[in-house]
Amino acid sequence: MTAQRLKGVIESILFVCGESVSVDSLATALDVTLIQIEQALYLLETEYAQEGRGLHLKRFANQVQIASKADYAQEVEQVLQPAQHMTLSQSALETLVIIAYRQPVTRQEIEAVRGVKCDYSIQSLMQKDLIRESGRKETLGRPILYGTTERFLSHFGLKSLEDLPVISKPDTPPEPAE
Amino acid sequence: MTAQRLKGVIESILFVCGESVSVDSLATALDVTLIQIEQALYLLETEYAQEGRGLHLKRFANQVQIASKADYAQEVEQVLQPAQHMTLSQSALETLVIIAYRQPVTRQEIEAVRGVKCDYSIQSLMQKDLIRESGRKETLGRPILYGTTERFLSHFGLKSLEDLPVISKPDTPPEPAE
Amino acid sequence: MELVFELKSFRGPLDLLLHLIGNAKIDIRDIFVSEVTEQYIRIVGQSGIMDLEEASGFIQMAATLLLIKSRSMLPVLAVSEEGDPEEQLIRQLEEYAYYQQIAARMQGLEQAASRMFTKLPEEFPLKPVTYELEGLTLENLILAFARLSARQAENTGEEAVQQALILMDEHTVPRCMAEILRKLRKGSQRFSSLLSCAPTRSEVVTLFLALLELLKQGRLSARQEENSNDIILSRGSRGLSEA
Repeated sequence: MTAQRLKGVIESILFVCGESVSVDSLATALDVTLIQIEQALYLLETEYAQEGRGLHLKRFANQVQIASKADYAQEVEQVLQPAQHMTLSQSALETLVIIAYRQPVTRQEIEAVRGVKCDYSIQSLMQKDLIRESGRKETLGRPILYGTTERFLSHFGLKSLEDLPVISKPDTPPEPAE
Repeated sequence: MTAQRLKGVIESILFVCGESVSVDSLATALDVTLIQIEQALYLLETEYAQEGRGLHLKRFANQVQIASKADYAQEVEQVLQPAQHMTLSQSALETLVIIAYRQPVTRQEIEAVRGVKCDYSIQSLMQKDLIRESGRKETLGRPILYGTTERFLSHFGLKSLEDLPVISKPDTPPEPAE
Repeated sequence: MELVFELKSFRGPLDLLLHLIGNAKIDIRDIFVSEVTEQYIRIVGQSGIMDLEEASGFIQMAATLLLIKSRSMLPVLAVSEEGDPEEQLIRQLEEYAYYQQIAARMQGLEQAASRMFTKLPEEFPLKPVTYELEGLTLENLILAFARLSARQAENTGEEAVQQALILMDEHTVPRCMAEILRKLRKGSQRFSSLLSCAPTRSEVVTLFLALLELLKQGRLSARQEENSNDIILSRGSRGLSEA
């Protein structure tokens, strides 16, 4: 058996096996020397280290096993568990805008601007990790204050909230109806 | 992503998945074009064809899967006892061939060719996911039409139905007895 | 010739016939000028007891072969509508032989494919599902802001006008009643045409109250084609003299 063929055969065996195989059993079954096996494994390991390969040769004790390359775990995960796509409703988007520009802000204050109840939008934005509770307002009832999250910044590619585009605000924001 | 990295990533994914993966889902999950995926698969396929590699890229329908190289089956079997693929009985094979070449086809049409009842073969082929119901024939009784599955292609190592062996056909097929 | 055939080893009568044709090394088209059909009838006759369901196909074929044989001994009969049974059987045999050949090739492919082993999926630890938001861009954010601002400006504007009008107390019910009757002298009017070009909420409400009062008094009639359509007003039964 040529060194090349031996390398191919070993790859074949390790692939089908899935689990680890002892170097000795490879040498015995294929009727070659341990040195030949070691040489083939060395070649295989070197090849696997290249960028264009997605496999990795695991060596431990006298055992050898093929595994996937750790560097590509993220991409593997993208295929096995693709990100769920979702869109924001117009009302959630409006609520998010108010929170982004006025944070920290209470639900009542948001509702005063939008003129409608915002419980559902707030809940939905919380679920999507775009906003979070940032404290309590020290007024009657100590209402929850909302602010944006890190994910909000990263989603829009913003370094900080100061990078939010400046929009001319309406002159007089209405007071919340409390 | 470089073409090399894409190739490595795909190898990693196919290794982890074990089962076949659709080309589309690779393109979607990795956010690259189908052409980039095809190029990477072509490179992988070419590399696998070398003696020093023990793997084989199975392509069928829109699917892709890594398998061990057929040339090295004997050595693999020396070390491991891999689960043998089921092989089909002669009757089932005849029924399957008629379905493959004449699809979509009804049970009555198959029986007209074979000259025997085919209920049992059809049932068994359905169970093995080699054939599927592909609709109803718009004739009296609306009989079920059968066609082959992606698994059929994989089972015979075919890329597509166009790869079915060609033999010069007799002039006129017999009419089904209805 | 002491060949013993086990019918069970054949996949139906066509398979047996093709087997005999193969043994006799003849072309399918020569089946009726050979010994094959007699052989077939003899084999089926000697086979003894077997599963009736399996046997019926073989026996039916034997009957067909006998029919064809007897026809050949008689003077030529008119060809029936179903066509020549001899020609039909030959065609069927050829078709079946064709698929048998393919099946043999496919068996080769099946064996080759079975030499390629696949592996089970790896156990791969997965993180919780991530959500990717679509259509959420800075542009959309700014648009939402603009929409919000526009709506706010509208609301505050309306309130301001309303306040001013209330102060002036321009719209009272009696005044509006007089105004409606005056306009109706020219003929039927739409409710909307009675309103000023920028009606405030109080104007609309007062005018509508006036309208209801006039209707109650029977001094005008109103109709509306459909919900939310404009109301059309015309002079009522008591006329306009009193106005």
